Amino acid sequence: MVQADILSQIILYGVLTGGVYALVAMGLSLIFGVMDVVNFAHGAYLMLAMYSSYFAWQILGLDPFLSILLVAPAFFVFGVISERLIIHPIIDEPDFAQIFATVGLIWVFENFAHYFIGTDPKGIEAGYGGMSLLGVPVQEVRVYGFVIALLTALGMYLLLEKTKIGLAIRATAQDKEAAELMGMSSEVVYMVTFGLGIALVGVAGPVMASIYSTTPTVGANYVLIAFVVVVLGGLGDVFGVLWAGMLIGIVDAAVAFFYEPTLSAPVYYTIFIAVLVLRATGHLGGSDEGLLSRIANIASSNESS
Amino acid sequence: MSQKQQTSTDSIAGKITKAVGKPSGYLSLLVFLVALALPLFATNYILHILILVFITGIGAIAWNIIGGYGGQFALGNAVFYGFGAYSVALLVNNYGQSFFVALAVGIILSVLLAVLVGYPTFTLSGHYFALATIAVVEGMLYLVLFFGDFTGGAIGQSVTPASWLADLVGNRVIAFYIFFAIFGLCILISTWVRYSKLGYYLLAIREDQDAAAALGVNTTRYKIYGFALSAAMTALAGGMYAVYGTYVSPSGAFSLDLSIQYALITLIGGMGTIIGPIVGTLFMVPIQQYVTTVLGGNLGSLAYIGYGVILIVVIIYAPEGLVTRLSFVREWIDNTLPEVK
Amino acid sequence: MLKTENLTKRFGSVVAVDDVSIEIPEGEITGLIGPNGAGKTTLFNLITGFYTPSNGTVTYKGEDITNLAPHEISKKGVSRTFQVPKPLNQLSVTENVVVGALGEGKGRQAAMEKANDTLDRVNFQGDYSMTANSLNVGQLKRLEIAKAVATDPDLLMLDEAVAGLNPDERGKLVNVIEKLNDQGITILMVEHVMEVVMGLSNRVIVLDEGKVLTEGTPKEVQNDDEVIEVYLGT
Amino acid sequence: MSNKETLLSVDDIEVFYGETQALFGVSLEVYEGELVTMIGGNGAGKTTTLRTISGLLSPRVGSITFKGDEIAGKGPDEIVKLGISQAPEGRMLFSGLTVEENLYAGAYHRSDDAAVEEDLEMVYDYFPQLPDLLEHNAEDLSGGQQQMLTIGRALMSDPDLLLMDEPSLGLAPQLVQTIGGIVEDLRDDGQTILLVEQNAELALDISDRGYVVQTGEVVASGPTEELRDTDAVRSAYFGQ
Repeated sequence: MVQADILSQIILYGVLTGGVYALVAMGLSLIFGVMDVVNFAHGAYLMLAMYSSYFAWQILGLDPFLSILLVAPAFFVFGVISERLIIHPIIDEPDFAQIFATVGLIWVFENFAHYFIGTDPKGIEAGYGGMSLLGVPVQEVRVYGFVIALLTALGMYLLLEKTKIGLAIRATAQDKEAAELMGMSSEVVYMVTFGLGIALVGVAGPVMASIYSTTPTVGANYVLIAFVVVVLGGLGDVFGVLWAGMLIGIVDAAVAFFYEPTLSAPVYYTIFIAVLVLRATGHLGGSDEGLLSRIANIASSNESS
Repeated sequence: MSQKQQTSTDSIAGKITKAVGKPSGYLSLLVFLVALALPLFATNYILHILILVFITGIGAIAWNIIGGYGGQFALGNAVFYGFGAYSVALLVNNYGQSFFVALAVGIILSVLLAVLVGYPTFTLSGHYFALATIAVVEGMLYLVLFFGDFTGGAIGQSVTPASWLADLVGNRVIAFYIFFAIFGLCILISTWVRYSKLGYYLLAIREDQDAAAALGVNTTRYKIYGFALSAAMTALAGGMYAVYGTYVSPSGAFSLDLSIQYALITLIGGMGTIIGPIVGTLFMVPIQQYVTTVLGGNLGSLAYIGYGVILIVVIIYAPEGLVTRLSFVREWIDNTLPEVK
Repeated sequence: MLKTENLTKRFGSVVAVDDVSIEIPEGEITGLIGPNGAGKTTLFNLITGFYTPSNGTVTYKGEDITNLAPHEISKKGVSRTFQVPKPLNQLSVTENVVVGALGEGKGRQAAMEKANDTLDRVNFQGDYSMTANSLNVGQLKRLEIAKAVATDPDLLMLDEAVAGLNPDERGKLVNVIEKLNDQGITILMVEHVMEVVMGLSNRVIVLDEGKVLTEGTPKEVQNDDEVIEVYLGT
Repeated sequence: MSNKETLLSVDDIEVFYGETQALFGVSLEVYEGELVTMIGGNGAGKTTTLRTISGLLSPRVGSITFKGDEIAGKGPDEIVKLGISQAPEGRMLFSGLTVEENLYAGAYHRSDDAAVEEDLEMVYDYFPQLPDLLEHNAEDLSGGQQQMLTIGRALMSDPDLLLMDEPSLGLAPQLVQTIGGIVEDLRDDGQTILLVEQNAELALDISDRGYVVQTGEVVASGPTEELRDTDAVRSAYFGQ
């Protein structure tokens, strides 16, 4: 029998880690949902954002959480430029063009880091310690990271729901032609969407860098988790992604506790493929809908009937 | 009308004579003969590079069947390479099985895995198949690490094949001919597939699944056939490499980079063409070998930045690959040099 | 030959095909017309297995084919064309048709011959060894029909076969359709160009808002008050 | 009629989908304040013409001038800013967005917030059902309500020229009459409209002038009372 305090510890760790996973997945979900582009290079952007925060700390002595104010806007611009140069020319091309182009970006970014920075892990020591949360000892950075994830989710929600550009983004995601008939330039919307998606990586990077150490290939470890989270949470669904992130975080923590950390990756890849199987056999709704919201729908319709 | 029919119903032998008669045909034959004679004057190092070309080429040809003919973006084909390599390593080393049994097991396991992955994902859009194949290769990498007692863990393990086999592949000249023959066999299989029912069906599926289904093509089944064949050939490459390289490691075998390489090589050469993966391999592998072994370390990563840029530029400006772009070379040769009867 | 009974397809709250029961008699050309949004394409997709009906059955030669997959229905002898032709661009005209001809487990050689014969049957104008990406619209439309005919259908379903053609090419394609019908292929065609439907069809079925409004000979349909009403309004 | 200013002039346009030609030289004019209709059977090219005017398609040959300026080749987002908005066929609503959001989407390119609010009230006047539905998603509306939202959304851009594609499509007879009445009201309030309809009777009843199209060409045109008597209308639909 698992003791209650161990269980609460696993859940707390899982939720905190999962919030950060969700932060990584949010941009991916936004880009996939609005543009129907799978950004395989998402992890590579994350890696660059982690290094950016590391160097901001090392050179400027900037606290990693403060460096978000610098890194996120810079990555917005970085995203806009990437969209113009690479995504825009192939937006109407078949799937494989997007897959290859973003895979090409991975090689460029990873080897750029490899050549100019090297492979030794870089960690930020910003002087954060431990604290006690609900009686469980945790690292401060994880708690702050989680808070930032929540704030970012809220900010994204408000941006999408309450602003004009948010309306244009959501309208374009629903029907690109109709949005153009309303005067919403899909070129601009795609530029902003990709910029925002990469800006979200610019938020996630410093948070990740404050918790984990950075290497040129660190992104690959998290991009697949992010895909699992997106498939579970839904495309362009900010809170769905948040919930899914926490769920994966708990699974991650539980597997690591009861078995071994190396096994958690195979476990969520299995979840990922299981979700795909469910979808293939028609047990999941529309392709934009996440598994969680689907379950919620089924649950609520069962209640009402 | 009768003339039209004649050209398309010519016997295969007639076609071959005709193809060889053309300048590009007899020049290719010449290249083939030179290749056969290579061990007479090439150094062991050049033979080694060529053997690597053959091994990688088999993987690229295999990828072209599902990715090029079928248009299904497998990005985890290294998992089959890994199955082939590890089956040979583990069964030969730990269980004293013969190489051929071990290789067969690797191939069978790969086919089973291909069916298992393909069946649920082939009904979804292309993105999901690509993602699922990545998940499989990454997940398998972790499993190999997790079961380290059995697999040798991160360090991998060396392979000690039976002495007769070790002697054969230890001799570079003999190894060259063996791998050349298998490479040739794979080219023949790929050519045969292209003009078989499977090939036509895969091409039809790539172009438009609904239209293919309306013509009586069971699209899921033929995609699985294509994927399974691709898996089997890739496992063959992995198993062969295990005895040639006498060493297998998880990062070398279950590698996302290797999976992407297969696709990149085929893209550079021309996706969906018979010759694309062959030309792509001949072009890319020697360059890569030069870059990683001669330039090494840091300069190597500089070269990979170059690859990434090439990949992006090719995708944006020449998505049909280099072979199609270079077809004017063949036309020029055919037009300038005389034909032979 | 083909019969639908109470066939219904709902998309959410929209009923695209509503309780449609029709019969396609063997050997005839049946026209399927109706204003935009009447459910013609949905009905095509239901019959050929691309959609699963919400209700009702499709019977072909006395056999229930309601829940079969598209490729299975094709194998039974029901073949269709698509409104927008999507050829295999890098392949020759013959090779495009081969995909349809390979179905019966014949060898490649036999399939190639059959593909060429089929191209003759539809009076394909031009060199069969041309790659498909160099074809004009008229050739593409015939290639599309040839692909479907190469599967040896007993029932051929044409989706706007003459759309986008000029009157001259249209006339030639009408001859091809008549010829195929003379050779024993039953035809069901969705067509917007009225002179073509009215000229070719033995019988015309009119759909409106997912329901069968009326059916009859072209003459009867053209003079039917209800048909005039749905087309011209009241 | 012709002493009014020409607002839109479509001159001999040819339009292709890939290699397939859809329009074989369509010309038409719309004067300020007019309600002009384009009628014809399925596949005649009516929707293609409207999509080309809105910039979703580009003509390969021919020109389109709006208020004297060439607009052929401009993007749809630019054209709506110049003053042409469209209530498209099949409604093309943002189905997962609320009614209110759909309406504001129509006013997306405007920055005159006060006028936008006034126009919103105007739309509510034309369609009194909409204010009660503001929080509903567009996909949950009935067909008639969706059509009203489509027209309302197009009006929210404050267009000089309103393009309407088959507003009667899929609606019950009384609703068709209601929509027809609203189209007339709009014209009477000074809105210039180019109306595409398959329901020729309705269109000819309410419009000032009409064009009859058949397989990508204009086969007859003139004041509606003259068109009503011609055989061209009947033959355009039935090919006699």
